[in-house]
Amino acid sequence: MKLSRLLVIVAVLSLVAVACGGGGGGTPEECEADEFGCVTVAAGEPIKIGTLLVITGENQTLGLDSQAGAELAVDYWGDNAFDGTVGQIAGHDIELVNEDEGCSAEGGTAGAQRLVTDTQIVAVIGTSCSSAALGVADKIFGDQGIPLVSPSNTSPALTNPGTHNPFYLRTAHNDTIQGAVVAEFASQELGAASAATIHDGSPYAEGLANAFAAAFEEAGGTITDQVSIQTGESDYSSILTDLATGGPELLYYPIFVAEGGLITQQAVENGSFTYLAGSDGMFTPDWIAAAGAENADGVYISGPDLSQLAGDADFYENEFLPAYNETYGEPTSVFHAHSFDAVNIVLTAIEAVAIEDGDTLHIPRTALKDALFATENFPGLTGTLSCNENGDCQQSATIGVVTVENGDFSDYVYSATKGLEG
Amino acid sequence: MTTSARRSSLGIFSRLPVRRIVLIVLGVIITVAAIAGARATLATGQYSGRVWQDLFVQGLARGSVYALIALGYTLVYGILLIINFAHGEVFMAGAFTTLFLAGYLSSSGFMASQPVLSLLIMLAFSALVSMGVALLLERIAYRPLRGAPRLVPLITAIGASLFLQYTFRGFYGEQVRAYPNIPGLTGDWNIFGISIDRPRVVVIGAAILIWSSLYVFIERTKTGRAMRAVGEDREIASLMGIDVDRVIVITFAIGGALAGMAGILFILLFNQASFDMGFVPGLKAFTAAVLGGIGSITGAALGGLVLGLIEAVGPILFLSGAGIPSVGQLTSVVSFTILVLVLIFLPGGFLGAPEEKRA
Amino acid sequence: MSLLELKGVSIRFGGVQAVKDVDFHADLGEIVGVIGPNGAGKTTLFNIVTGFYTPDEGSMVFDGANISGLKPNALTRLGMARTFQSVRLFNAMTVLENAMVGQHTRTKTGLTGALIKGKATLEEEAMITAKAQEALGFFGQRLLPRQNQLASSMAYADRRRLEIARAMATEPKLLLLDEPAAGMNPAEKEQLIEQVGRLRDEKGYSIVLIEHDMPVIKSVSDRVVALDHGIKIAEGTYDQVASNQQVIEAYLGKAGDDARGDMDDEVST
Amino acid sequence: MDEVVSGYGASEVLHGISLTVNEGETVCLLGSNAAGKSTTLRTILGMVPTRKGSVKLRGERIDGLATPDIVAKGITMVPENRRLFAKMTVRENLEIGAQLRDDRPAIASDIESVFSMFPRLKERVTQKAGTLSGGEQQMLAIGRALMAKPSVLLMDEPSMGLAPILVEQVFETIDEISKQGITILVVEQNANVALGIADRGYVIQTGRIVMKDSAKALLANPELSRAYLGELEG
Amino acid sequence: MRQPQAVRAGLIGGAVVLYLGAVGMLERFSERSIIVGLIRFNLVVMMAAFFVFALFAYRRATGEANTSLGTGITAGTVAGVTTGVVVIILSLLVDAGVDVRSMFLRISPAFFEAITLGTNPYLGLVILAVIGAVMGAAAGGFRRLQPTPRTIVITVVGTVLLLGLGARLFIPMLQGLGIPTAWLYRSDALTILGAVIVSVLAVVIRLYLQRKGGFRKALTEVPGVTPSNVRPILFALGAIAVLAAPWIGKQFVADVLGTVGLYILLGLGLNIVVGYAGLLDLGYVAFFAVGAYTVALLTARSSSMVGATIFDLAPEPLTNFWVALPITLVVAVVIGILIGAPVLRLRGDYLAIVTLGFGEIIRVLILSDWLKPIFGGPQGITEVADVPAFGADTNDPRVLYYLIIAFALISLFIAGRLKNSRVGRAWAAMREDEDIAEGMGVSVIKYKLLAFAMGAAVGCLGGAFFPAKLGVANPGSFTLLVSINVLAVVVLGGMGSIPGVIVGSAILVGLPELLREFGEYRLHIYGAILVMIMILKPEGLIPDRRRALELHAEEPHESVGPLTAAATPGVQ
Repeated sequence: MKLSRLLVIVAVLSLVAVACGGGGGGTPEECEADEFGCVTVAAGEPIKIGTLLVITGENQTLGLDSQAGAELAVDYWGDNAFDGTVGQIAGHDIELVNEDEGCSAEGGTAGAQRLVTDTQIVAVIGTSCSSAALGVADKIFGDQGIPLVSPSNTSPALTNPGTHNPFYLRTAHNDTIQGAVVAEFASQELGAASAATIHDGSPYAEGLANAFAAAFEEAGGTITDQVSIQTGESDYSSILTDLATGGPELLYYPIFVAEGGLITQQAVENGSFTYLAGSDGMFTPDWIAAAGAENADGVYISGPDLSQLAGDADFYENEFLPAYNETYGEPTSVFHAHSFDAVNIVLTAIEAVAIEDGDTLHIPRTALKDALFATENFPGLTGTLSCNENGDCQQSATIGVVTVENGDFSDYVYSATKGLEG
Repeated sequence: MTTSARRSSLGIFSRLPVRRIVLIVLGVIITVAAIAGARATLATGQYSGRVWQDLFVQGLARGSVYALIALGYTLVYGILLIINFAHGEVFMAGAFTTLFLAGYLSSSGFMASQPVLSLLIMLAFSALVSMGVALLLERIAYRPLRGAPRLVPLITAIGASLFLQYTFRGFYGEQVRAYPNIPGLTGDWNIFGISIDRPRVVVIGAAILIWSSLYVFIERTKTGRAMRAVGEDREIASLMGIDVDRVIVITFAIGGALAGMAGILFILLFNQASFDMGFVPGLKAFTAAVLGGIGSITGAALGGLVLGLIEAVGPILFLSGAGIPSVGQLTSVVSFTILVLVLIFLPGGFLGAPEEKRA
Repeated sequence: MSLLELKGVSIRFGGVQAVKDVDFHADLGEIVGVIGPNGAGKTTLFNIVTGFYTPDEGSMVFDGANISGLKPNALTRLGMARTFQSVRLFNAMTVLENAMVGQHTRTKTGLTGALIKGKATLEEEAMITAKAQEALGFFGQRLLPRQNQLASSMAYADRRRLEIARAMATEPKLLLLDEPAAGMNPAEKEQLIEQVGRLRDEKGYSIVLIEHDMPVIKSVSDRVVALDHGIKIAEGTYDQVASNQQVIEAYLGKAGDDARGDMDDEVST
Repeated sequence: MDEVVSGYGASEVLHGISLTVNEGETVCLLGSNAAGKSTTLRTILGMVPTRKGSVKLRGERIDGLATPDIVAKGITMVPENRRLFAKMTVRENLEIGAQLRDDRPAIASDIESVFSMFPRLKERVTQKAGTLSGGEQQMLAIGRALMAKPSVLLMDEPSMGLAPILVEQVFETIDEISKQGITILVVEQNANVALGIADRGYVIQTGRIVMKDSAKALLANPELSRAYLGELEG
Repeated sequence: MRQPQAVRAGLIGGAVVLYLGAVGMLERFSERSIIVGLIRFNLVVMMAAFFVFALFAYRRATGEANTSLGTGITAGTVAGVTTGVVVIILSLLVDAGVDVRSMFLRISPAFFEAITLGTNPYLGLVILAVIGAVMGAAAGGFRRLQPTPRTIVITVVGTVLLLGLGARLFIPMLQGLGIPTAWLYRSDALTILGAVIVSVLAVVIRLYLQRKGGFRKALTEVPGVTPSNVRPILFALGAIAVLAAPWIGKQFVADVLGTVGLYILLGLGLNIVVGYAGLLDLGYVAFFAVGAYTVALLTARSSSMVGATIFDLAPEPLTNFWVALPITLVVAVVIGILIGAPVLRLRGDYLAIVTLGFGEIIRVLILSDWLKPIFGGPQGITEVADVPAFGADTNDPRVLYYLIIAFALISLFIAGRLKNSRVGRAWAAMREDEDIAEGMGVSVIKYKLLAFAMGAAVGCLGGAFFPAKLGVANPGSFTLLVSINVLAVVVLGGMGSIPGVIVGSAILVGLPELLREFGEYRLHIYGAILVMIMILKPEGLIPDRRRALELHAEEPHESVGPLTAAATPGVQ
């Protein structure tokens, strides 16, 4: 029985392999002390950072842009040059592991669970959509002691003391700021006295609509109606007809591309609204295409004002953007800078807490989180970052408003910087 | 077991139509609630006649599109007794593909100089593309399954639906794309003193025209007669010398062409195309076809219009008075509730015969 | 004593008077033959009796109980069972399972029983199987050896037999057979005649059968009822009925009496 | 038709049937329920596939052809239970009978001749076929078949569900049609009437021909009475 | 050309390859290496297409062409040349400045690169033609191979593809077992050496088993295993594999298997409604949602729960999972009956659309602003408490996995018991012929409601674990696609078949999860597979014994019964 003998040999060999594979070296005290232990990066192995962004589906432009920002940050790290060489910490390459979050709670769960499978993941950059983070990805990573740093979540709920996960941070602004700026623009610049809002129920849209409504009423305006819509329908004309009965001057609908396009077009057709406004979910040429250029003309869109970056504008214009354009073409969203910053604060924190043990690197998880929350006056691309205990690292933000002219976004017609408190 | 024991085990329920009574009570409760809601809504005085009129026209317009798509379901169902679940994708295929033709017509300036002709060209092109997809579907997905249990073509149709959706996503991308505006189709027209949004007028008009042509075709031509004959009794139809396969192919072709034209009308209303644009209208049209009585051509038109009107008017009329927020979200709750009510009392929809037992 | 008693039963379908003012009765232990040309209303009468149709008029008493308005399942429970002109079996079930369904009203295992499968359930299941097999066994070696085959795979005559066996498994008092001899060859008919007799003699069923085959009717019936156009035109012994002029005309179509609505249609075919 | 074996699915219904119908003849095929009469007709028309044997029309094999092609060769059928297109009008039912023809004026005149044969139909020309009475439906079914201008007409139980007087009428009509030179094969249970108009007859039992003879001889044959009609006659 | 069938098959094959390119699959697949530096997935797919259509040409070919190598070579070459020529035309168009991409988005440089294997279109044509010819010849040769070499070829190709594609699954599994992987895998692809070693191993094992007459027989050679106890031993091995899977494959595997388990629960429930009782339910997701939301409402800590909003209680879970579960069952059964009751009289497609409607109604309601205070709107109910199990609260997917497996087993047991009981027979009778079933004494109304209720109960179990698994219940998880998925699981496995549900779930839910990296093509391929399986095997993969017999026995006599006659047109 030649064959069976071969089988036996194979079996023995694999047993030996199992026995040998189990061995390992000692661990430093810090790791023993850390509630979640350490990530141990063996010699020659990379330091793995996860990304959990929306990279497929109709909102993929948002996530791909952030992913590009993260990749550029890894490139820039260490050698301070966009040269295609991956940055290193203590001789270990930095590697990004990309997952998709599908812009939904479900997608966020699935993606997060795939990432936590890899125990080498040190920290995660994500998510793009607040719905993928809130109560889902933040919890899954938090339970494993993995910090989640979002470059584009803006929902206030994520950093509310009641709902904040201890391992969650973000370099994107909190939408209480954006809502306040849009309200200020509407009441002071446009002189609108009444407004209605539409949101699609996502934490992002709802948070923004509510923040706007609160600030608008505070500024003396009237909110005639606040409704939410079902995504996936085509005909919102009866909802708009209904809203129009309240007679609002401004219609604010901070939603995403597809529905944003339809509402724009049908609101123009309806003709009852003097001003239309949306926010960064629609701040992409895709939305103009979806709405039709004629309809989009004159609509106001808010978003982080990249021309007023509190950080190094010169670096952004002359180094970052050209590097971005070269590899990824025109930016499709406005969060690449936030993503660049997110990676940088993570890498800085890793550098700070990592314990070198010969060629092996130990990264204690809780210490890493604490280092991230201790980020103070970090000179980022989007401004000076200081993280508070709720995970908001943008203490103030500059939000700009653009309009659409001849099917293209105009320069900023309004811009304001506001702090998180008040 | 004694006779008396057997008899005693037969309660009063054996004879009383309890189920019917429950249903009638249910129907009455829902109807009363709807009326109360409508009264409350009207009592607020928030909605002027003008608003209702707008909603009505909006409903008619979307109902017209549903009706045309529903015709495709009904034609195929009438003949093969299968639900062509992929019909929404047939609709999408035409509308999405015509986008590129429209772009060309627009950029070449032809659309500006010949808007009506452009629209007709687009309708014809979209009809052709959809027809092609429908025929492929019939050939590849349905023909091998003739005579299989009914669930099998249903699953195939669902598979085909996904496959088509993602094929077009692969071809044209996942982004929503906007159609160029057709000159002359913005603004309102004044009809009988009522100003109506121009695209809606065109959509309603075109739908009526298309539906009537189909009706005449089915009722008056030899091929139409053959289609009806195959629908009633396939075997006897072949005995009359009718090539059943050919008639089925023609049916799919017509259904596809109608869906393609509906696609362009849909575009006139909503101006944008995407790979998943067919799913929701397809579902709605299917509902409309059942509501009107699946298998009936007039029923499809009626069902489409009624569904469109319910969707436009229903939520506001029945619900907003009850203080429910964002009634627009509840559109499908209202329409499906009405569908269930209709089917409880008219199991065959408005115009359909009750479904035959075991087809 | 009469087991089944119908008085003045009528039913219309649309514009068609399918059964009109029919009185009908079947006594305990009796075999009644129902004859009539195609479309005379025989099957409609069966459908009325077994609760598939609700008559527009008339009273129906079975085994001392008023049965008008009862559904078929209730009637089965009371002790009525039938077969169908065009054999209607549960084609995707085995022969044995078909017969086991017949036991449905005589057993009571519910959800809990089915799930827990306690002693009572097991006993009942064994009893169902035994009774079903007993019913199959009535036809000698025709059905029992094939009990695990699908019903649809059986030969035509066996499918007819299985239908009877399934009806027997309901433990009826009254068995209604709709053209049991259709499609059988002479030898099979002989067997059938003998079996119908045994059904009464051994099982004690009362039997009503619709049949076109006159020899069969002649050999088995105690009493014959002839229908034509939904109306009972004759009743009596086979010889009496067979010599009735109206019956002969109905069958052979010799013109004579006819004035009766030539527009009439017939629903059951 | 020669030694034809056919059936549905697993079950074989005809076990080798041979029968001949000569040009211009009226032949009747008798048999009890489920004997295979209808299957015979359906096999001729290709609705049931022929498994063995052959079906020939004027010496040309037609088994294996699709039904519409066989119909195009001049055979048509008046199906059992009429099976009209119930949701179509009387006129449409007649028109559809002429589906394979393109000569509009001739079709129109044929419709007229059907009406002259069945005046009742003319009164109801716009009525839906489903609303007709049984007799009218049978007339329409025959008329529909005639519209195809068949050379061979198959009739499946034309007397079914009809009152005696109507049965007489129907058979008179059949006789009339036969006199127009159309070859007729009629399947019947009602042997007396059928044999009354037929030239020859076959008796089929469980998928086999058990008797064949001229109509007169069959009528006189006591065997037939006993086997088929029972002793009702006596 | 003398072989029109071969040319035709080749043209179709070329069209298929171009299609795969035009929808972007080849480009996407080219990112995936099967063997490092040697074979990428796009090449595998193209070769497979050429091979399959060459085989197809043989199937269609008659006479001599059926055996000659020429047929395959012709078909393969035609396919390759077709692809190449079209690619050249496209590249010329692009060079001429025609904006192909404004319509066909994926006709990008990456498309050309993927389809020409990184060369230029002209060289690509040659390469494609050669590959086509080789694959065509291979197809012809393959047909002539003796069984043993054929087995070897299939084994090698299968092993390499499985291990190569499943790298992301197998690497953690191997590591979990403590087996070093560096020799086998490098950056998620097989090394050449690794591929050779595993191929040889696989062939050796396969041939060994074959010589022994199959796995079972081979097993009996092991000391202590006898033919009589081989079954229980196999069963035990299977059980160990199922239990050990999450420990070997880590969280990801547990997650995937847990999802498969959920779909087994849902499938078993729907199987009762559709497979046993014959009621076509397209809104089965309703029960999934009911289960999920009831558990979430009762065990969530978040502020959107009923207790906090309506009764003004502190944001604490009302109860724990194990108390919530029976309540959920009751709620689901009640809703099952409520949904079932109005539609009892509807049949077939009407039932389908109405149940679909109910599914949508429930989804929209939980999504709505109106009921947001209760159900939390689009974000749903978050912070659902963990399941207390084994003495601790846990959201460890492995524990949940075991719980789901346990409940799936219970449901398997229930489904099996029901099927072969008086109740199951009554359902089967009703499914076959409602009138006759009623005639046999089956109360159709009672048994229809019972089917809905049982289906709801089993389905809601799946739903109950869902929020426990995700930590959140939100409406995005309860779309029509879930209903369709479950129905596809049931039909694909074989209606009424219990093992079919397991296999269906594994194929339709498990496989796509494992191949998530091609996520954007998941539903695309899924759709194609549904169509293909339904056409090739309409009775399902593991058909219920009865159904299989029925489908193969063909329909018996088609007859219009006396009862249906009343509804048949032409009579009235």
